[in-house]
Amino acid sequence: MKISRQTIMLLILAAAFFALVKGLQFAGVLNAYWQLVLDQALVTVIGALGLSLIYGFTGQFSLGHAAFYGLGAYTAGAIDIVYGNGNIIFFFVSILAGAALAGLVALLIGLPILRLRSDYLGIATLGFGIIVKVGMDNANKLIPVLGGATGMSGTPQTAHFDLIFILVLIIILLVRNFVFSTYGRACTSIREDEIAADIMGIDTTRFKVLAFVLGCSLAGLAGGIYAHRYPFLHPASFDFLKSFDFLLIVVLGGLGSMTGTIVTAIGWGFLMEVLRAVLGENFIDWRGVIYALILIVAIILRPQGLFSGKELGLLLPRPLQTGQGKERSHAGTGS
Amino acid sequence: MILEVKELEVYYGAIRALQGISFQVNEGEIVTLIGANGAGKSTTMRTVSGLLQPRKGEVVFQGRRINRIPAHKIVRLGISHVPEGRQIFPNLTVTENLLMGAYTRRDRAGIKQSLEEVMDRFPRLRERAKQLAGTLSGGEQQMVAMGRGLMSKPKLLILDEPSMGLSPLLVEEIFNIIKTINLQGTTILLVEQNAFMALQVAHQAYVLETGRIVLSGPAREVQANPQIRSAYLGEVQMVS
Amino acid sequence: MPVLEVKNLSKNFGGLKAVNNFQLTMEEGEIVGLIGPNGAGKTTVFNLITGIYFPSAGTINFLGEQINGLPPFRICQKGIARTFQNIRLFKENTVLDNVRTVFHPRIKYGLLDALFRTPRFNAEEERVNREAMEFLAALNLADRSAHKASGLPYGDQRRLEIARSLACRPKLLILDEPAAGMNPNEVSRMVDLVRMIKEKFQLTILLIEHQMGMVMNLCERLVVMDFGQIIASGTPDEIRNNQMVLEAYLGKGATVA
Amino acid sequence: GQKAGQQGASGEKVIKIGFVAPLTGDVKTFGESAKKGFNLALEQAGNKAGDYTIQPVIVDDRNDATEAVNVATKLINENKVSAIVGSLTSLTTIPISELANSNKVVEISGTATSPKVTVENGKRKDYIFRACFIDPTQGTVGAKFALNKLHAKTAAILYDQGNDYTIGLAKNFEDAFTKGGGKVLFKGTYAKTDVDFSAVLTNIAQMKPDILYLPDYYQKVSLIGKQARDKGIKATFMGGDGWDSSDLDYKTMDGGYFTAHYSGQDPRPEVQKWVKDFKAKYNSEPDSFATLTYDATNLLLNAIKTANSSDPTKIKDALQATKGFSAVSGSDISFDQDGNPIKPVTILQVKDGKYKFISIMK
Amino acid sequence: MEQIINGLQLGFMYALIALGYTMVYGVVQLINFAHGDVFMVGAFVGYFGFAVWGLPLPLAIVNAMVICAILGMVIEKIAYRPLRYAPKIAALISALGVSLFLEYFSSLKFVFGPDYRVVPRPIHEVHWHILGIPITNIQVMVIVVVLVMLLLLQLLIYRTRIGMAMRTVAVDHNAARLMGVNVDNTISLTFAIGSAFAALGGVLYAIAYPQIQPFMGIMPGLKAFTAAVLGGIGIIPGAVIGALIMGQVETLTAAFISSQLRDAIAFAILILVLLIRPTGILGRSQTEKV
Ligand SMILES: Nc1ncnc2c1ncn2[C@@H]1O[C@H](COP(=O)(O)OP(=O)(O)OP(=O)(O)O)[C@@H](O)[C@H]1O
Ligand SMILES: Nc1ncnc2c1ncn2[C@@H]1O[C@H](COP(=O)(O)OP(=O)(O)OP(=O)(O)O)[C@@H](O)[C@H]1O
Ligand SMILES: CC(C)C[C@H](N)C(=O)O
Ligand SMILES: [Mg+2]
Ligand SMILES: [Mg+2]
Repeated sequence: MKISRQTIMLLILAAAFFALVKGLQFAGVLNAYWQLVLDQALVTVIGALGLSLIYGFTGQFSLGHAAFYGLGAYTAGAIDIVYGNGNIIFFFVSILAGAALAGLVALLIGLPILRLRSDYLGIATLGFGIIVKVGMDNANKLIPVLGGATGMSGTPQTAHFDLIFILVLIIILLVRNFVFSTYGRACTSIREDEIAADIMGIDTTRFKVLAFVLGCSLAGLAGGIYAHRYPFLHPASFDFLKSFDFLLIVVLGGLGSMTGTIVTAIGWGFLMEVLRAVLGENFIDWRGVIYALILIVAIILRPQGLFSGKELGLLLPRPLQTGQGKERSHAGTGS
Repeated sequence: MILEVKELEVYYGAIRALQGISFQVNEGEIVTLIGANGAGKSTTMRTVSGLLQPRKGEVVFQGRRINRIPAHKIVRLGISHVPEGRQIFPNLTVTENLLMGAYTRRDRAGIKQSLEEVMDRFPRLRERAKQLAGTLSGGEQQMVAMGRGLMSKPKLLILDEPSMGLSPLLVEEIFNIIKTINLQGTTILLVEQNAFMALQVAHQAYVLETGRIVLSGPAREVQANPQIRSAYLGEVQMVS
Repeated sequence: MPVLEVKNLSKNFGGLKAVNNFQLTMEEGEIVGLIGPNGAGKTTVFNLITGIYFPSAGTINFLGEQINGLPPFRICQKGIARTFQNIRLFKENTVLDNVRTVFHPRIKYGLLDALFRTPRFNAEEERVNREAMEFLAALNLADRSAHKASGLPYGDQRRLEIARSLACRPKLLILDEPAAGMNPNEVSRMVDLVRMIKEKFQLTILLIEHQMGMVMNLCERLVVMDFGQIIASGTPDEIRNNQMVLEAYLGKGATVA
Repeated sequence: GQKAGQQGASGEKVIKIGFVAPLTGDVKTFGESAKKGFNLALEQAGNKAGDYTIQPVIVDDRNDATEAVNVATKLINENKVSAIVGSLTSLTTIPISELANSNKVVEISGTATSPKVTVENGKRKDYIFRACFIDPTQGTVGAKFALNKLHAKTAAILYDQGNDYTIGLAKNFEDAFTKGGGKVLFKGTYAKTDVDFSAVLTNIAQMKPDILYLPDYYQKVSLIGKQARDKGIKATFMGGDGWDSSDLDYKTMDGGYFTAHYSGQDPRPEVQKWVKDFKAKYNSEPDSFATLTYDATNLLLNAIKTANSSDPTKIKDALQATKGFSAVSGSDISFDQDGNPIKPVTILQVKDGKYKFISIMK
Repeated sequence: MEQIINGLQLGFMYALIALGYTMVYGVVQLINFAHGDVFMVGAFVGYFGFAVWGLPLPLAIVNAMVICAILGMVIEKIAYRPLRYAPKIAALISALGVSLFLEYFSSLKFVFGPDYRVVPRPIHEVHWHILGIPITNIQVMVIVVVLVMLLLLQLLIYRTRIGMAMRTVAVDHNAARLMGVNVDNTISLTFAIGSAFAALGGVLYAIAYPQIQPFMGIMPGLKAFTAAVLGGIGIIPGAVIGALIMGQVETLTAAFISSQLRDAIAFAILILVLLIRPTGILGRSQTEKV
């Protein structure tokens, strides 16, 4: 199997980033607190890439992403508490189980509701998120370990930067490979014009569901990792406001751009904590206000998002041999 | 002279769609702009009616410079623009669409009378008076757009490809209407792909190529120009 | 066996009979023109054939198989492709991707091949790229392959729609007013183009068009609709002289064509 | 907290204490009250405990579990505090306690009442303490009071399904009430964001219970109480320490009883001084969030003084060994083996726009 | 029976907010997430009016409506207008930002402050029994206001010039301009009216559920929006129908099943309705003409 130049460059960039983080750790600049912030941001990257598949690439407006994030977190956390207890194998088993469950639920809910269009789909998924939240609040009545409204504590804290980083890298590569394949093209064609895609032979239902299931699985996976990095899971962490966070990231990054999603997820993850540091104790009330203003200003300055449909060269597929010189076309948008 | 366009330059972002266009429309005339796809015909029309702002040049209507006036006010001055691509209101009924055309008018009785006239002109619209315009066929929608344009009783009527997608019978009818309206005193600025028909009804003609006027003159002369014949009138017309 | 066989097709919208008892049989290699006044129901017939609407009554057989009731993408996969009266490209995607997208049903790699970029994936993608470029080249769009579809001039967009539908590898191609908004000169080039692709890709073609220059030149047979019903059919010459068609559709100007 | 207790610039000994509370978001009011209690305690101690000068680090958790973990990590790893006061709600205090305990940093919360704060799966988190009694205590005492003093036979309970504080109180009240021979006719829930309770209240009205137990914070119970009276419910209202605020709707809740940590009318000098000082500084009555956080801070300062060290392990031991500490919310405080203070429960009644002291119960 | 009345009261409350929501959506196709927060501002200004400044109730209401109308126009101008020709989602994100801004800004001390405030009843509550049904004057007031609002909105949109203008702006700004419609003013006015209605809703809500705080708009806003979608978003009577259904479902669930499940069941019903009618109860089917 040939590995494309892009992939190699991407791996080199990743290695450089990894080395940088390690260096900062070693130098003591990156203490456990900022490390936690970084880890959380990386976890968010995975979940946000999931929504990027669903909304950014396939055009299916979902306001319920956090529900799947939560499903993954609870599933992974519970499995590891009950069976695993901090074993690295159970880390993987449980996060995959979390992803799988989120995917399965996405399949069951997606089949009926993905027939809805735009805002109606948004509100239906929002509603689904609220239903899941109510379920989480009451989950302890069926499965006591889930803790219900009082939250679930004691999940093994197996995840750490190295592990999370490798997982993120793998996910980025897989998502890129998906997007730049016939599957990705089918998905973007649905985003652009569902009727035309249908008439041009694309089984739109199948691809909408596929993107939804994959995207929600990624949310579930991210949730599973979160459960292994934060010792306490509470339904309030997975409510509709969290879904909005994912949406913000994907939109501010630019729809149909993985690069944008990744960069924004990390930036957004740091924003709140940087604001905390900058404002200090006395102006902390202004944090919410400034956060809101940054959001408004950012979207007004860049309504198409940071990278709208563009990718860093490294995230593009191998250039085509079309005989037309440099061909950089890809599933996102044209140059 | 009712309309004068001077040295108009219009951009879409960095793209210069019009590269300095000048032309005049005399009161009572039909003036046609012809040109290939993307030549800039619609851009010119949109600039005249105020939807686009020129970067350079000016638009003078009845002696008044109007290219800084917003579109909705230009309507009141007596310019009615029937846009390309039937921008009818799909969620309004046919009648409501037509009444929208008289939005700037206040004379209830007059509006009612105009409505009747339009319905008479397009009997199909009377049949469909209560149907939502969005479910009409392409040609029916074009009739709504034309009818709507007439409802404001404009001094200058701008028609952007009124015959597009219409059956031959209707094309003929549309051109008859154009002639009639003109005879009743309305000045008309007409953009057409169907150069053949357009040149037949027009008094003056301008030929646009990539944002520039390359030829102008009385319609008859333009029609007779051999280059125009081969470039715009095509050989197809001659086949049978 | 006829390529297309439409029997007693009807479609009602509320009280409106948009298509009423429509019949059509097409043999392989034919070009048939569907004409008629605005609102006659022509596009609706296309929408019924391609599965966008369910017929209120009647059957549609394609290559001997009943296709009405199938979802649009299945109908396309069986071999019917179309263009749209109002252009519907995948606007934000590149010209090349517009074409590559429709290769999907015939692509021979699976999800796992794609995710892990197996040799099979690479080989198949190379084939898709090559063939897609051939379609673009055939329609004179090759040098635009990396542009956004929405950035193309109108005429190019029309041709891209055709390229895209050809990439579906249809037996039957349905064109809804391909020459709308074109000047006579451009129309005549469109006539040549349709002839060319018909030969090159061995198509059967059903065409709606108001530009008589195009229809009369291209079609061997015409079907004329009015009020949802067929009012006449025959060769271009027969139609040109049919009194009913003259009154309902062509008008006196018909002499021009 | 390894390197905690550095020498200050001028050579004096410094100890860092973190304070976590919801200073933004929808329960920001609670956090602000608590912060006043914390600051007043430090001020009165002259910012000193034993030989140590106190350096407070105040952070906000927005009442969000994820944020709580972030700020706790920050306090422990970046600010390197020896001890943390806070947070307020169990929702954020539980995750903080997990981190504090595993990093061997002392934590004492004034108000987090869930048992899970100090004990997880039967295992005591050694470094974690609190200044309030836990939900079981309060609920049980409330039920006993209803049965024995009010001679109630039947009760209805209405609580917030999403708040473990109200869940805990409701459950323990129910258990004790039933065990003592009373009958719980109805147990219903609502969500934090609900404002219309007419459906359940209509049902309750038909049952005519003696007691309506409303174990939520003052804002919510005021709203429910109002609608309950509108529906013609005559039952006596009862609740917990969440009622203790000058912002309670006294008129609506008139006649209701609640379990509290102390009474502002208690003539004990600690109480009177506290109320006076608080009024002098902030020009308002202290509520229970302020009071308990004040007590928690003082308990911690006392332990630091006793240990005379900034080593969290020594502070923890000193805290656990606290004896006879006189706080506002109890005169003779020590900790049980779960880190909970041993102190009596006060019963107050809302009467004529004031809280009336009724009794003290064990 | 009494539960049905309870449900009606809640339903009319939702309708109060849903009407403004749906009207704005109908014209600009924007899910104006800030609507619930304008509603909150309305409640506060109304409260200040009659409880602090001592204005008579009608004046306090008018005052709140005027201030919120201005607020609505300002929000539109600053946060939405620059995004008018950007993708729809951009304005939605901006709306989220505005919503957060109003919430956090309002809870600053020098604005409304974070406290929960008890709202004194500006009017005496009177209990009536009409045909054996217990009802209060406040409930009657809410019902009357909703019905009047509904009627006014319907008249405005279908019977007036400005209504016609709104309906054309809803589809195509350029085409509307060519008819002589001032698009900017029309949209401003739409926001002004929508926000004034939100303020009216806010004041009545604060009277009916007498407690206000800066985050009070989130849930009612969400529920009202859901109600609007249920009825068919953008369709005025749909908002009322949707709201009444939501009110009934929530109340009946709370009364007879479990109040724990009330939101879950309300949203489950929303999803079911959408599956049967993908554009809501009164929504026109969206079959696009190809
Ligand atoms: N909204 C737009 N954004 C960017 N470019 C545009 C836009 N509208 C038109 N153009 C470009 O401006 C040029 C002139 O376009 P215009 O629509 O005026 O041509 P036209 O002569 O009316 O053609 P047609 O016959 O297709 O209507 C074209 O190159 C076109 O691609
Ligand atoms: N979805 C629909 N709902 C209601 N009526 C419809 C719908 N689609 C089409 N119609 C009606 O059916 C009739 C036929 O429309 P159709 O689009 O098929 O006409 P056409 O022959 O293609 O006309 P044109 O040449 O103008 O495109 C028209 O009167 C139209 O209003
Ligand atoms: C009263 C509250 C601030 C906290 C409550 N006791 C809890 O543990 O959640
Ligand atoms: Mg044009
Ligand atoms: Mg058609």
